[in-house]
Amino acid sequence: MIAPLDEAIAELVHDGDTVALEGFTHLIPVEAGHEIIRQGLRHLTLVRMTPDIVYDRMIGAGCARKLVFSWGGNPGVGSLHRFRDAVTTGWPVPLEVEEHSHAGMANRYLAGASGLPFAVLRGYSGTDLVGHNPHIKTITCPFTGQELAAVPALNPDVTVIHAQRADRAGNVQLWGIIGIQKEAALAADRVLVTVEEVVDTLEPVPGQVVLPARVVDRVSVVPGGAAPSYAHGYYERDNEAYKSWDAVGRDREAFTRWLADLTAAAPAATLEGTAP
Amino acid sequence: MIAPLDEAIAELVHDGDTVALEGFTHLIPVEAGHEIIRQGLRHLTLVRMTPDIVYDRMIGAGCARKLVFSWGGNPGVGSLHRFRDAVTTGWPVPLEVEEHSHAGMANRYLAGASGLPFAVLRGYSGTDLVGHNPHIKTITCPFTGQELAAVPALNPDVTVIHAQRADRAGNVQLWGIIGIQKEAALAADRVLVTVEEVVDTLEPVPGQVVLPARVVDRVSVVPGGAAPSYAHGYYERDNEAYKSWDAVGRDREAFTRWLADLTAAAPAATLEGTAP
Amino acid sequence: MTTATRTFDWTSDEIMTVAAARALGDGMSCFVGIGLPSTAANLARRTHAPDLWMIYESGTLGTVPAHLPLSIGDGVLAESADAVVSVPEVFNLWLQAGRIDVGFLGAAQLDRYANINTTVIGDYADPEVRLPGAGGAPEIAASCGEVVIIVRHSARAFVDRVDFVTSVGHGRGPGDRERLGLRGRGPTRVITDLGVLEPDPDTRELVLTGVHPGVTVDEVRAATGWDLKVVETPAVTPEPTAAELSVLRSLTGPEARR
Amino acid sequence: MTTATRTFDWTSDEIMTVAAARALGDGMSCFVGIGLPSTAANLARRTHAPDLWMIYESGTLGTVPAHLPLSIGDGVLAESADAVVSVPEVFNLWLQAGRIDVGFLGAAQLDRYANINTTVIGDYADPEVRLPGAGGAPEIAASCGEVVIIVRHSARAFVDRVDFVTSVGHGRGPGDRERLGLRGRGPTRVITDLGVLEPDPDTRELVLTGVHPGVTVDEVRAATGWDLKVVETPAVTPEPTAAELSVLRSLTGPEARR
Repeated sequence: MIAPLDEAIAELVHDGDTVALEGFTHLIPVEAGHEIIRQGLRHLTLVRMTPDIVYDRMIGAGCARKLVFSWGGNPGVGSLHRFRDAVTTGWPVPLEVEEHSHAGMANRYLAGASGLPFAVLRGYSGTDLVGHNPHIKTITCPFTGQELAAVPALNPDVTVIHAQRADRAGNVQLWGIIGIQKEAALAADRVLVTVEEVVDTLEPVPGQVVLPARVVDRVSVVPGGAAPSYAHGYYERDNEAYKSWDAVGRDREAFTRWLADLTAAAPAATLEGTAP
Repeated sequence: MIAPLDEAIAELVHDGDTVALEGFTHLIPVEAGHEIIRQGLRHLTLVRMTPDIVYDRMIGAGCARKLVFSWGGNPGVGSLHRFRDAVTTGWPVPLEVEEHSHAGMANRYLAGASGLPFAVLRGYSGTDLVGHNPHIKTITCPFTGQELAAVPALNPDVTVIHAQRADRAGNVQLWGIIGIQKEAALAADRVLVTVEEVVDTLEPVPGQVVLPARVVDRVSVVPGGAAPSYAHGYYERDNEAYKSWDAVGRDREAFTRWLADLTAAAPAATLEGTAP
Repeated sequence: MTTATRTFDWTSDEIMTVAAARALGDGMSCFVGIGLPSTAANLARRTHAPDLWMIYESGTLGTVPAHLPLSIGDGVLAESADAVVSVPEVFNLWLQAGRIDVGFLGAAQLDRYANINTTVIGDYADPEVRLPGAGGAPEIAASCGEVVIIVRHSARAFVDRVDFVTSVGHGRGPGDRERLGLRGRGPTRVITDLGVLEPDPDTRELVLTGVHPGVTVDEVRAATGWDLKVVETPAVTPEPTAAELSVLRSLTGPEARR
Repeated sequence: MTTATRTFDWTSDEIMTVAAARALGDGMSCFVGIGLPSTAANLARRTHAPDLWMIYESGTLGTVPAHLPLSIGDGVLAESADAVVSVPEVFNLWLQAGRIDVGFLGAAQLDRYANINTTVIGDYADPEVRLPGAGGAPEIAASCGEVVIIVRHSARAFVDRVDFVTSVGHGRGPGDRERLGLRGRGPTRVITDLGVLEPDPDTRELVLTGVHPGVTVDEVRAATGWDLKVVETPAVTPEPTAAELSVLRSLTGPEARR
């Protein structure tokens, strides 16, 4: 259950997988994304409601062939330049885009977690998202005749989330803004959770979500693994890191240097076993 | 916002209304049910996943013309004799029955709370519930062609629940087994919450559900209002009361005496203003 | 030569409960109905299956109750659970999603294809007996990996065809579950106070595969409302061990009542 | 005679934010987008609307942040909220259910019927500018009782027809929202750094109904990409009060940054 991050990624994530790294601004599994880059995974379909700098990095590193999302930006700063570059010029590889609204994505995960093939919502009506996304259809209420939107369930091969704590059995506890993590995890075939710490007993916390160990495949201890986003009760958002990413992401050369630095650095979890 | 129970019932519940008293074994709003009996309300459509002794009493008192439910029994004891009598002999008034499974009822409330006209579930397939309930239909997934069950949203005129606490503004807090209360309240046009106590500040409790005051119409302070069911952290289930109801409910005369005693007693909330 | 009638130091309800408990493997997830199934599941967890993961329809996941819950929503279930979730969540995200290995159900009436009736005896519009209704059972029977049914044996309960199909077992035979879109394998064992019935792999009809000690096949046939088929050599249920009986009685005996 | 140009002690962004804040009534529930809408809503709550009930798409209901949140999911939103719910719950049980009085949105491009584009400038398949996308806006625009839009005025932003309808305002005119099944009334006010636009009750086309002090109608026309209609006598926005400016600057000034 508890494994170093590099081993967990190698075991659970494979080329061509549909992978969701979730965390709605809070508890974003950034270090897991870096490890996916380091392991050179390719042809991934990346899924995330709010692709931000972690997906900008993964897209810039060439991990993704497709992005499924509802809002792609550097929150509070501006654009995701690697994402824009991939969409508009195909650098470093072309990126197919499937886009939804937040409500649509949330309901797709919820349907996936509920074992249903689709979800129904009041949404999308009149928008141009409908014409550009074959995964948005119409369904008629069998009781009232009303037309509503239907979206297919989303069932990632792997969902990766970051949480504050796990116990030794692999029960996971997170709190604060809880976002879409539970639904994204329960919708997936395989689940990896990076955590700030492993504790003997998960003392209950108001507002907590507990994911029982039987729906978790691997827990990796990665303190600070959500930075530069934040972990409620552990550390705050590093706004400077978001701002300074703008200059790096904007420039292919600066990004390429950043990427070389990242892949040169051994992952923290395996440092002790590595020769100098 | 905060009002005595008799006033709150008189304001919110009217003859002919569709009324849901919810609480899944835990936090059953029994005293509110008694007050509905005392006020002689009639022709109600009573909705509840698990009609137990509180609905047995309301049905025996002649409040209901219809019952919408998924499991009707005296939990751990046996049958609801007033319910059986109304269904099989029409005493004291005929009772129409619409029955679902728990999954169907839970999803009907959820759809009602979500502003959707219907819910989709994997359920009912092959059961005789389908043939006996026109509110169970089939719907086809527009993506996979799979057939699933559809049930209409449930939107009671009034939902009544019992909670541990409210603050003076009417924010409501409940915890322990949380059941279907949030969905039943959010599905309703009007919401009455009876509480064990009103406090200045709702200190967060692990596992809590908070209903913001803006979705609550009236809060009534009714300590012990869930007895003989229980209120987590306040009092335990009175199993003897459930057992002893069996003899009362089994016999029309014993029940009629019980009813006379109940209606003779003034509601606790108005006792002080009543002449001897 | 006549067989001497042996007296056992356990009751027929006790061996039924013990046999049902043994049907649960360690580490399984089990959706537990109240009453006999709850007793059996808690017995299993306290004997051979300490890692049995019990889920009740009140939303308590992975509960480890200190005493036998008196109702499906007893506070003791919430206090010890891995997580407590809402009723919609337990049905949609846990049961419907196919996460539960075994559903543990009772029945008022059961037929030769293990279809369950807990709704009415007689005609629906004008019933002889009005029963509690469906509860969580239809979807437990549909979505769990398999279903184990515990029910006391009698010709009134074991009928050729149930008056009302509340929860589908094997429908009217092979292929019916698949046709109906029911994803679990359905009832794999029916455990009674007389013995054990299992569906024939080809016909899906319930067949007597085992009897409890001291029970004859003829007794079981007499308590069954259809022409019960019997395997060539029915197994005899191993007697409850002293440990099983001791735990069972600590759960259900007067000292367990509060 | 020429009019002397007066110098104001506030910026055009500041009066835009103040005017937007004033659009929120006390006690209203408001679904708040990040950026300008969040600043305006927090300003309203600290001035004339202390009981404004703010809800952010991160699931924070009734939040009372001690400082301006830096992102939609800032921890300060969770710490002070009446309740924190999941993202599916905020969209399904709160927004979709029609519980929110006013949705407060920004826009990259806006057209004469107040349709919003936050997806692409240019062709979708080969865009000139790839924008962030929809986020929560399509359903906020559909389901809130009304929508207030805050956007800086420019001919690039205010176009005759948006390149991509991310969120529906008034479609192509009267009856379109009803036909599309959108339950809210749609955009009732567009507040810019130059003035205020409102839909004509008959045509649903945006009409200039107000200008900020010192702004001429011609300036607004020049910053609008269609032949902008103007009411007979546009109102002039009352200047920000000292109290409004003081609160606004405490929210956004350097001392508010952490």
